[in-house]
Amino acid sequence: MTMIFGIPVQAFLGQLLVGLINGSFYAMLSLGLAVIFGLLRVINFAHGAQYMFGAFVGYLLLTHLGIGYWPALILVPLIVGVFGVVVERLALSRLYDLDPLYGLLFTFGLALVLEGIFRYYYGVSGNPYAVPPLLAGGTNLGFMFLPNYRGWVVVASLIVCFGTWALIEKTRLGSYLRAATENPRLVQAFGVNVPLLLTLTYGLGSALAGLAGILAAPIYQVSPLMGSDLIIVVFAVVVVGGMGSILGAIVTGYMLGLAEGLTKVFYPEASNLVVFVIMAIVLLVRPAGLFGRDA
Amino acid sequence: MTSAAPLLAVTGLNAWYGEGHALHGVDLEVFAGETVTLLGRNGVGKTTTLRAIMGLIRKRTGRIAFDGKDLMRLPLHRTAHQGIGFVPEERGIFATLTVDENLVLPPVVAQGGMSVEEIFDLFPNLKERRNSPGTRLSGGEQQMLAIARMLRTGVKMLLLDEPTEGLAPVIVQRIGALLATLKKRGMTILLVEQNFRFASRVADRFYLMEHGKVVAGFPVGELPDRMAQLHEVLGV
Amino acid sequence: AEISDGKVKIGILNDQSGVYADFGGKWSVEAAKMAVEDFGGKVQGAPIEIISADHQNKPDIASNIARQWYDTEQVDAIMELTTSSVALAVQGISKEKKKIDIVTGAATTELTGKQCSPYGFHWAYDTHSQAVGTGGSLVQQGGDSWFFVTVDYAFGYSLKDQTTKFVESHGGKVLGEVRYPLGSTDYSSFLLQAQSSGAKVIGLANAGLDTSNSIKQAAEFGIVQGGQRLAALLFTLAEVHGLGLQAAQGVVLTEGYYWDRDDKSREFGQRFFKRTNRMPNMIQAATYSAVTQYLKAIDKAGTDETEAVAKQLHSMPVDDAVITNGKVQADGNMVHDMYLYQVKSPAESTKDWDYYKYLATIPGNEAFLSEKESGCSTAGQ
Amino acid sequence: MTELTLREASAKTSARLEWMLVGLGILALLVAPFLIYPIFLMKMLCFALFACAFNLLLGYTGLLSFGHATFFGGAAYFTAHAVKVWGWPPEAGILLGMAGAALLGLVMGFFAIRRQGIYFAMITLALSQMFFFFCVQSPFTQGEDGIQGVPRGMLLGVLDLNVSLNMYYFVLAVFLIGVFAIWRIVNSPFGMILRSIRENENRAISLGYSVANYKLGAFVMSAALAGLAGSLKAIVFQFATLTDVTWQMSGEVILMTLLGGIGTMVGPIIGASLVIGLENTLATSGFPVTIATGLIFMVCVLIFRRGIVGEFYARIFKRAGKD
Amino acid sequence: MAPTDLDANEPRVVLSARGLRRDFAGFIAVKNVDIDVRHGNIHALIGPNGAGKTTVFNLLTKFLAPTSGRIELLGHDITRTSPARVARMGLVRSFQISAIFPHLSVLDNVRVALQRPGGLGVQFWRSLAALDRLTPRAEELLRSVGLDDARNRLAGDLSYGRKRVLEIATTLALDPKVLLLDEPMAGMGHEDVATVSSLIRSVARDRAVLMVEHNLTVVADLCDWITVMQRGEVLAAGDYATVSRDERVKIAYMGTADD
Ligand SMILES: Nc1ncnc2c1ncn2[C@@H]1O[C@H](COP(=O)(O)OP(=O)(O)OP(=O)(O)O)[C@@H](O)[C@H]1O
Ligand SMILES: Nc1ncnc2c1ncn2[C@@H]1O[C@H](COP(=O)(O)OP(=O)(O)OP(=O)(O)O)[C@@H](O)[C@H]1O
Ligand SMILES: [Mg+2]
Ligand SMILES: [Mg+2]
Repeated sequence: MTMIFGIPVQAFLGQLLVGLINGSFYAMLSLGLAVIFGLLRVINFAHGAQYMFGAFVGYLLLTHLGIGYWPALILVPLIVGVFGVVVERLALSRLYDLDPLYGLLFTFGLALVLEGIFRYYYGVSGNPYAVPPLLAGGTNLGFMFLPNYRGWVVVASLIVCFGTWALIEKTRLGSYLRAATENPRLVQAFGVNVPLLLTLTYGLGSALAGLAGILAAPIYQVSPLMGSDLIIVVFAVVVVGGMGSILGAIVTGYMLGLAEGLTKVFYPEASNLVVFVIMAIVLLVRPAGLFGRDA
Repeated sequence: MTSAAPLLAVTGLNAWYGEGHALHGVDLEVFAGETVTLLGRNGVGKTTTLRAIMGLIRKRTGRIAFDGKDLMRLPLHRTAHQGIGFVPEERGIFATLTVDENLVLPPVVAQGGMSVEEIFDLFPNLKERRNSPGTRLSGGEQQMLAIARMLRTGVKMLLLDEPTEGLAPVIVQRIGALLATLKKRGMTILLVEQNFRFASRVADRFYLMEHGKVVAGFPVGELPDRMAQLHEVLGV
Repeated sequence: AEISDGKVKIGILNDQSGVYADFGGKWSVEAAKMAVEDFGGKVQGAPIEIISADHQNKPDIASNIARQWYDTEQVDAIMELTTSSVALAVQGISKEKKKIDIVTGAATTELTGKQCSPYGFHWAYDTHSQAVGTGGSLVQQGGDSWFFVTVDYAFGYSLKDQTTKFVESHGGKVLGEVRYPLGSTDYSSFLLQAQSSGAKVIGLANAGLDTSNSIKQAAEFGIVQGGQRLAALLFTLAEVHGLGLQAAQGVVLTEGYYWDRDDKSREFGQRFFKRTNRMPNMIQAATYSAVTQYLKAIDKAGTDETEAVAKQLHSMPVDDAVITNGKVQADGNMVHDMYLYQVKSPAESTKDWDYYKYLATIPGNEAFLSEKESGCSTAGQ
Repeated sequence: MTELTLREASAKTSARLEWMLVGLGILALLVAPFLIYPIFLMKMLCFALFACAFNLLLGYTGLLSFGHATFFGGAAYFTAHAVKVWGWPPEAGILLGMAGAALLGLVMGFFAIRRQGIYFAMITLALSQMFFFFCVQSPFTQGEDGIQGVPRGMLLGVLDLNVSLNMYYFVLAVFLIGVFAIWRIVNSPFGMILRSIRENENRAISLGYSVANYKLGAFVMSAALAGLAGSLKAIVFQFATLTDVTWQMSGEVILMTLLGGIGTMVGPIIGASLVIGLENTLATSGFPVTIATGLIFMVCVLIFRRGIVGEFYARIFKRAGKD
Repeated sequence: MAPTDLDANEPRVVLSARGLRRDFAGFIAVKNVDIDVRHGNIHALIGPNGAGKTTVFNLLTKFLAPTSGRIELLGHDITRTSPARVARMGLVRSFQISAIFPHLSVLDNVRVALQRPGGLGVQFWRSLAALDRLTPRAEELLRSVGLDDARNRLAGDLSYGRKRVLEIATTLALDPKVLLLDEPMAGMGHEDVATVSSLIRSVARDRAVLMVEHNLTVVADLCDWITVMQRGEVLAAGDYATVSRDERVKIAYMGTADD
């Protein structure tokens, strides 16, 4: 059998694929964070909680209303997005003129409340969310058994990431967004309702988190804890990527997913540290991040 | 030309940058179809006047009426919809947007704007570069783009801040010709200009600013009589 | 000798809002109240009172509360004590204050080992009993080659090491291990490594959400269908319920109590269900048993004075709806029979909460460390 | 009446007020153990010192660290290990804990001060998470059991800390020394430069100050003092566990400071007492603590940004202005 | 205003740059700039907005790293030196937007600048009283700029013009060899302009001053040498008379509507 670094090439490929799947979640989450940060200058600490919220909304839709996975895929981002819009209107919009740290602290509080509420009502051991029948089972790829659902997650996340990227890079709404990132006052002087744009952006970022949540539900337990540890890793991803570009956030997400996947094979004990170690190295070599512009 | 009420009337306009008091009671009027130039040395408050009219400076007092409507209370993004377009001093071309995207960025606020095709007819070299990032253009092209993108929106009035600044003489001529064309189409223009020679060719009237105030106003015909004063104030 | 302050006050101190809230949580408090009611509400003519607090998994909050309970609120005993850091801290205080504590919610063998207390008792299970139950018995059932997925800290190691000992002593062998960091969310990589090892049994040396997620993802990758068995070394009914049978089917685990085990346990389980709308897991049930036994001991001693009650607790056998063949060793460990179960498939399950298929019984003296092995210094006295 | 004299008047008022409060506070703390449960008081003092140390960084240097649990919990481990395993006397253990925390602060600060604002916060968070994982996996911390049964020992070989009141007055003394040290640092020539850096970093650079070194210095001092608080706590409670190195703990100290008043001397002390008191109360109330904590955060940020002490001063200023 | 005869006894060059260049993401803000600042001179840097004047300041003071080029201060190569170190070597700047410490008193603003020598900046164990010995010098500086009446006020409460004066006073506290002033007169009233002008003139006697200024009257009146920039490059250099006669300068900056 062919070997790479002492392990069979097939296992190696399998692990790469698994890393890519994790990278999909990192990419989707860091993308949402980057979109929000880019325009609002708010580090959305509640991003992890909104991801968890998305998974729970999916679960509740299923158990209480009998709404299954496919409609939930549309409904969940909508609901979480509307939630984001409300949060932005009621609270975040009051904080823009202040030090960005207040945005961070507010969303931190929000994250605690969201997590606390779900913990209180649904406990912590998690709730089941079955893989939709259409995607049940798996495919033998020769080098590994790939659960169909995971294949779908990779595809879906690629679609979402590049869809968002295209939305922002290729459409009129996107050109408002990008222009407003550069010079919000001027764009507003042109007659664009920038405050509304900010609201929608936060909504969009939240919706992305919610979507990641419902995509994650059939893989991970739907649990109030699912977001809080993940978010710190995603922060590190964002620091590594830098806040320069949407594409940067996406690419870094996938890259670090792969790096983590490889660590899980060669030195699994450190797989939770690898992202942080990469972060430290990047900070030393390129303080603005891989894709970031000088602040 | 000066019979009806002015399209833009500014009275007693004060403005501050933080604690720096930049405008000390500016009064001026611009009538429909006119081209009016604000003259003055660096730092007297010409740019500030335009920015205050647009609402880009929050800390302001006084009255600004446009087309009979009070602009003081409008939120920033509603001002443009009254029919005013702003071409800032630093041009405000967006680096992350292509020429095309820059061009269509400002929303259309009224009927009667030019189509993209018409604009490209007017600025053939922009058409050539329509897919390059906005800030890759030369300074002159950027200036044209900054003016061009306001033409699409159907505004009645343009506020132009030093459109010839840093531009080679040939381009300055082209811009002069453009302003003449716009004027023929009935556009009202409030121009801020350091380049006195250029201003004297395009303007119908002048206001002279000093220390955050308008100190004189006169039509182009009086120019020869005013040269002494201008010499003193502008050093020209 | 009589009842101090005219009443018996038992404090249930556990995690009610944090990561272990499902383990015991509010339900343990409910179980304790049931025990008091079943006992008649009075012991030796004195009223019995249950109070509870949420220690939020913080040992300092727990110690603070424990001290305050003992010093100013006349609490006579503290029970449940989820998570080992809290249990050890409170056991230390109880020892210092000469008060009784009965741990049902923590797994560490330290409680009845080096850090044992003459007044401290460990009721439901510990890492050793889990290891013996699942490790030893599964080998006898034919699962003789193992691969471990171990969470990378002391708890994981001790589960894995103790299990290894029993696997090997029963003639099985361990083919390998992958250690992963606590709080990982994706286990597919580790499971793939386990899968390709070809071991018959994959031992999950972890707990809580980690275990749930590994089982769920193992199902996704078709590991159980592929013929390997999953042995969850610390997993309870509440979590099986949370996971659902679809994902959990086939998992092998050890519990000290299962509601559908016999008539007595069924009767208790159903009464508990009526009050809480859920079946008790082994921790909640053990809290019921611990409270009951404590009250019995007071009754027998005729006083709630610590030494006397502890003496009774050490000498009385435990046999109730929850525990079978229980007896308390000198180190405070209550040894009793443990049971090996396999999670049913959805098809095998015929009613609500019908989750387990019985595989084997592990007698108490095998399941738990003897007092000589425990390393407890007071045990020898 | 000019604005100047008003301000002077209110500055004097607030200085006098502060001294009066300090006097009263010390007095209250001296008699407190006879009225309030001592272990609770000691815990409060430890956290108050922790919050003050944190405030040294946030309030007076303008740096929001999301990783201060590392120093608090890390020092607790070092002290507990030294005292329990190596048999060191408590005072030596505490000094070791402080030194260890300072060293951790040096490493974390080295990376973090390369970025500003929210990046700084995110980097400290990530690095402290690394330290958390280290503590989980490293054998010397004893995993989730924690280092238990740390002996309190004899202070300087003479004072038996197992006596509750002895322990209390020792904690009080250390607390007062710690807070005095912070007060001294803030009101020192060095503190002056820190303030000027916070007010206008570029200007400070142009005056020739190596801003990065000053920030790092402040970071290390804050870390060492946070460590002092953590070490003390390890001796008081006789254990060191993972709880104190989690990121939730870092969040908690932010909450204490924010609630009490960022950049005030007394604020963090009051904030810490409130949060600790609240946690205790909620423990038996059945209301989930995280929700309460989160709500306080949100309310503070939205309408109560100056914190309790900050708002209090603002009131006083206003009143002084009216007279 | 008679142009001084510079060729006769040319004072020594204290700050010089050769081939200075700075790119911003593909955009060249400053290119091929040579500049020499001489002891005892007041040197003006003028040019249209966006010409790169502030960028040149940032490069000279090392707030920005040059993409290429070489900078020398008092004979030392400082191309790779940190900004704080450059300041300690005697090159001190002011900022375009007034740079003071708004919540410190006027006196403290000056004392912060005086604190660094003697290690008074790092002493975290001493009380603020340690700074008292700086007070006389600080007061002297404040007196020299006419701010002594405001010593106890918060700097943020000063009027715009007086803030700039304060900023110059703190700058002088460092006793710099070279002083870089970015638009020192911006936002000042007539009276303040006169005060600051004479202040600058008096401090320039034994040091070099490089200033960006839009007010041509001030420039004509005050400056010994003028460098005109346009679009990142030096367009012309010379004394006011020479420069103001230069056609290119007229076109680019002063305007050409002559007579
Ligand atoms: N963003 C700002 N912050 C503070 N002060 C400013 C700002 N912009 C301009 N000023 C000041 O306000 C005054 C008026 O400036 P303004 O830009 O309006 O002058 P101008 O007449 O347009 O000059 P120029 O010919 O140089 O463009 C000047 O003193 C200037 O220094
Ligand atoms: N950090 C930066 N990133 C990108 N471009 C920059 C940056 N700083 C300056 N520039 C650009 O460099 C050019 C020169 O700017 P600079 O501020 O030096 O001009 P200036 O001559 O000082 O103008 P003003 O008189 O308006 O102050 C401008 O086009 C500006 O947009
Ligand atoms: Mg201007
Ligand atoms: Mg400038």
